Amino acid sequence: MNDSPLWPLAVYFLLVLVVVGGMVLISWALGQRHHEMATARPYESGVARTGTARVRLDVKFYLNAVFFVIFDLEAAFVFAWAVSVRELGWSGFVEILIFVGVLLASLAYLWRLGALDWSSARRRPRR
Amino acid sequence: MSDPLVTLVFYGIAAVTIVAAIGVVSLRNIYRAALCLVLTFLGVAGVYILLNADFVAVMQVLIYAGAVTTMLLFAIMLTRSPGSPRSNAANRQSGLALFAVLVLVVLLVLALGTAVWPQTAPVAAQSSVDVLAKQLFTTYALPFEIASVLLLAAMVGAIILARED
Amino acid sequence: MNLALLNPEIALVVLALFVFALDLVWSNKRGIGYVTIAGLAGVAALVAGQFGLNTTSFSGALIVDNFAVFFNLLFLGAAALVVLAALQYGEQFLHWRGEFYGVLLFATFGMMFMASSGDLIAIYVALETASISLYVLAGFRKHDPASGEAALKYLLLGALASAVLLYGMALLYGLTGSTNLAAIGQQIAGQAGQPVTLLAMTLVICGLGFKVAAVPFQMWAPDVYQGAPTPVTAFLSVASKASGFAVLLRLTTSALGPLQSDWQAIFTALAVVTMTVGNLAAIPQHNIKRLMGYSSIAMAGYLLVGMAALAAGGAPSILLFLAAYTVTNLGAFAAIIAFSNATGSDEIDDYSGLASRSPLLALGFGFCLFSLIGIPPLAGFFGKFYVFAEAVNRGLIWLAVVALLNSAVSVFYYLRVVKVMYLNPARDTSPVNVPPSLAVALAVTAIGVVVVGVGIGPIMDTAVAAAQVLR
Amino acid sequence: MLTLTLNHFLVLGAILFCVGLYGALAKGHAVAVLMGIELMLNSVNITLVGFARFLAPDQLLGQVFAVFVITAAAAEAAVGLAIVLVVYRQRRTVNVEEVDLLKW
Repeated sequence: MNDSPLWPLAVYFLLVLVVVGGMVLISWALGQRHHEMATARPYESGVARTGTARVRLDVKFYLNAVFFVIFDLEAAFVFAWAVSVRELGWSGFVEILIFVGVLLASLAYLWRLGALDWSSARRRPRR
Repeated sequence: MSDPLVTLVFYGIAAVTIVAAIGVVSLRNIYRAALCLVLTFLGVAGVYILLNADFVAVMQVLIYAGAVTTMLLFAIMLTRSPGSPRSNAANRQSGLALFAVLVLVVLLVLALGTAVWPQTAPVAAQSSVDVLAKQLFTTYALPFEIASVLLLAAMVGAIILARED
Repeated sequence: MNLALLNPEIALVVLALFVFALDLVWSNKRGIGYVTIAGLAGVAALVAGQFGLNTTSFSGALIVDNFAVFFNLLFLGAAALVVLAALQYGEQFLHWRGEFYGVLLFATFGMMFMASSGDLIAIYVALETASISLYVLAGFRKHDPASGEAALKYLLLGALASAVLLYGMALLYGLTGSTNLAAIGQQIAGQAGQPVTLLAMTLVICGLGFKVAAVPFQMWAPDVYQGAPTPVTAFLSVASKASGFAVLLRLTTSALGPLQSDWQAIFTALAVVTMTVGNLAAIPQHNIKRLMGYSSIAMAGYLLVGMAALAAGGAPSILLFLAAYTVTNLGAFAAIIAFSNATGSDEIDDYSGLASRSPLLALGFGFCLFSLIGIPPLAGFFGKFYVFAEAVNRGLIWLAVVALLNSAVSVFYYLRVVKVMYLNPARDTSPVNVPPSLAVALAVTAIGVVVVGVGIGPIMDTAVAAAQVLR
Repeated sequence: MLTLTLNHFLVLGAILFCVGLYGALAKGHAVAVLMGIELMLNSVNITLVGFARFLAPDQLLGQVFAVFVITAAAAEAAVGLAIVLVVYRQRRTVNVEEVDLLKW
């Protein structure tokens, strides 16, 4: 265990709780409350909504989340390598090169597939 | 690990984690369940920090609390069925499931309660990223390279399945 | 660290990437299939070159020995035959073929490492690679609700099983302080008396029991077998099962060796239930793919008899059984694919009068069914014979008797299919055309069924050589 | 009680594993089942990292294992949720009990 004392962290944590809780409480106590027709609507002072909010999202959002996960993981591994790059030497370099190379190949594949194009116009119909 | 304050912090984090986990499996609304899952992930990251596992904690926050949760929320939004408030209801086998879990609890109490682990002398703490990176790129180079193919297969598979054509 | 030992696996990844690249630029999907088969043959040649090379590398994470070579050849052969069978699997059933072959190669890659890993972490990562690819393959027919359902059930239960497996692995690591199988084997003896050791072992066996579809972790198998595209079902029933047994064999002999009496009891119990449930549930089935699903559960049961009887030198019978079963089952599935291509049906009743509609197809399918029953001198007979004999040698005579009784039950449902094909009058008398690639696949496997049976001597020698490295 | 021991972390992991197992077995929504499985994987990671800290703090094998578990779990979730999307497109439902064209 690190020998640096933990109590400053605990104090900091408590302070955060107090400040945030205090802000919420004070605004709740001091603020005005009213219940009119427009209050419950989203964007009280904005544009009136058109249609339902429950439209179906494009699956591209999901695919982008997947790409984010995969490349996030890659970044984490590269970070681990970068921390001890000197000690790992050339063998470590070769290993990370293979790792990145495989994922680079997949990136190239995505690109060619058109999975990175946001508009559907340029996607190639494939069977 | 003898600092009572650390122990106190552990109990706090553990309590939050367990309560949030129970929320994941008991809340009626699946959005709220997913948000409880984020809280669980963050609590687990806190546990890792208490265990000196800083790199694992960073990965936990980056991958689990950040990316995986985003994916989960998108998937929930893309598959919502109209007008069903009890989106996270239990299935018909929940009684059976509870029984199975209780059996496991008994087994775990019996097993972990009596377990004697091979103890080694505690070693002075050091930054875990150094050691971990060395292990990752020397002893565990093989699984590391297999993991790149794992990620490739997962990404290609997800595209094949999810795209609409 | 010796990268040259990884040549086959590296070649396989390069092949997969090449297939994906080719798929983008070449519209001749059948051509891509041939390229895949040729590439698999090349990789198999590289693997075969490693025979007799018993060495470890990557700090013990990679084991290149005859055992690994045996299983890797089995996976590669199964993959090649599945690609061959998928070449002319109806155009209406399967789109995106280039990607299909690519993902199949990823699954094969994962399985190869499952058989040649000597480290818990490597085994887990390899198992996940194979599983994830198989989930995708099961759901490959995106416009068929049955395929999606199969993928969902396989995924949810598979992910649950790997979580259970992982908890067992974590406890094993805690008990021994190592993830290397050999090192675990040295340390675990000192922990043998603890309940937690038993729990860890049980969790690991449960997780892998799912992979091989052992009762009570079999509930996914019939649904997934029925819903998945038929070439994928074929691959699941042979390669996925074999990879599960490869890991089980490595784990039990090296890491859990000192606990032999404990896992022997577990495998005995699992074997009895698995055989019985699989065979009894197969009787009322009317869909051929579902029938094969229950049949594969029963086969897992026979293999578990082999695991229960696994003493020093007992593994060859399991390897022989796996080889015989792989050839036989792939042949049966080639016939099923050919039939559903022509008629669009997997119902057993529709097989009526197949003998007059396509004599060769009925003959080939019949051969495979007889081999599954275990009629001498076909491959299946020798598989069962050696496994049951091993059980008798180990004093598990009652287990062998149970297995024989189960075999007798299985005669009923296999012969029913044969009877439907040969004795029932055809409702539709139009001939069933078997496309050439499927005919080749069926011929290769049917010949294999006979050759394995007749030339059992040298094949047994190979199996003995492969199993020698265990312990 | 006031000294943190290995058992503290093992018990926390075991509790999370049981809660996750209940979620995976008892939930109807396919995504909820996956969330239960994620809980189980997290509990395994706590167990692994706990062992790494208390048994062999100089090797950190448990931490390496946990890193690979996180990697595989994320990949599994990516493919799993894609399968959920496919099933939703086919059926307009992701309730595992309503997905029963093939009998269980």
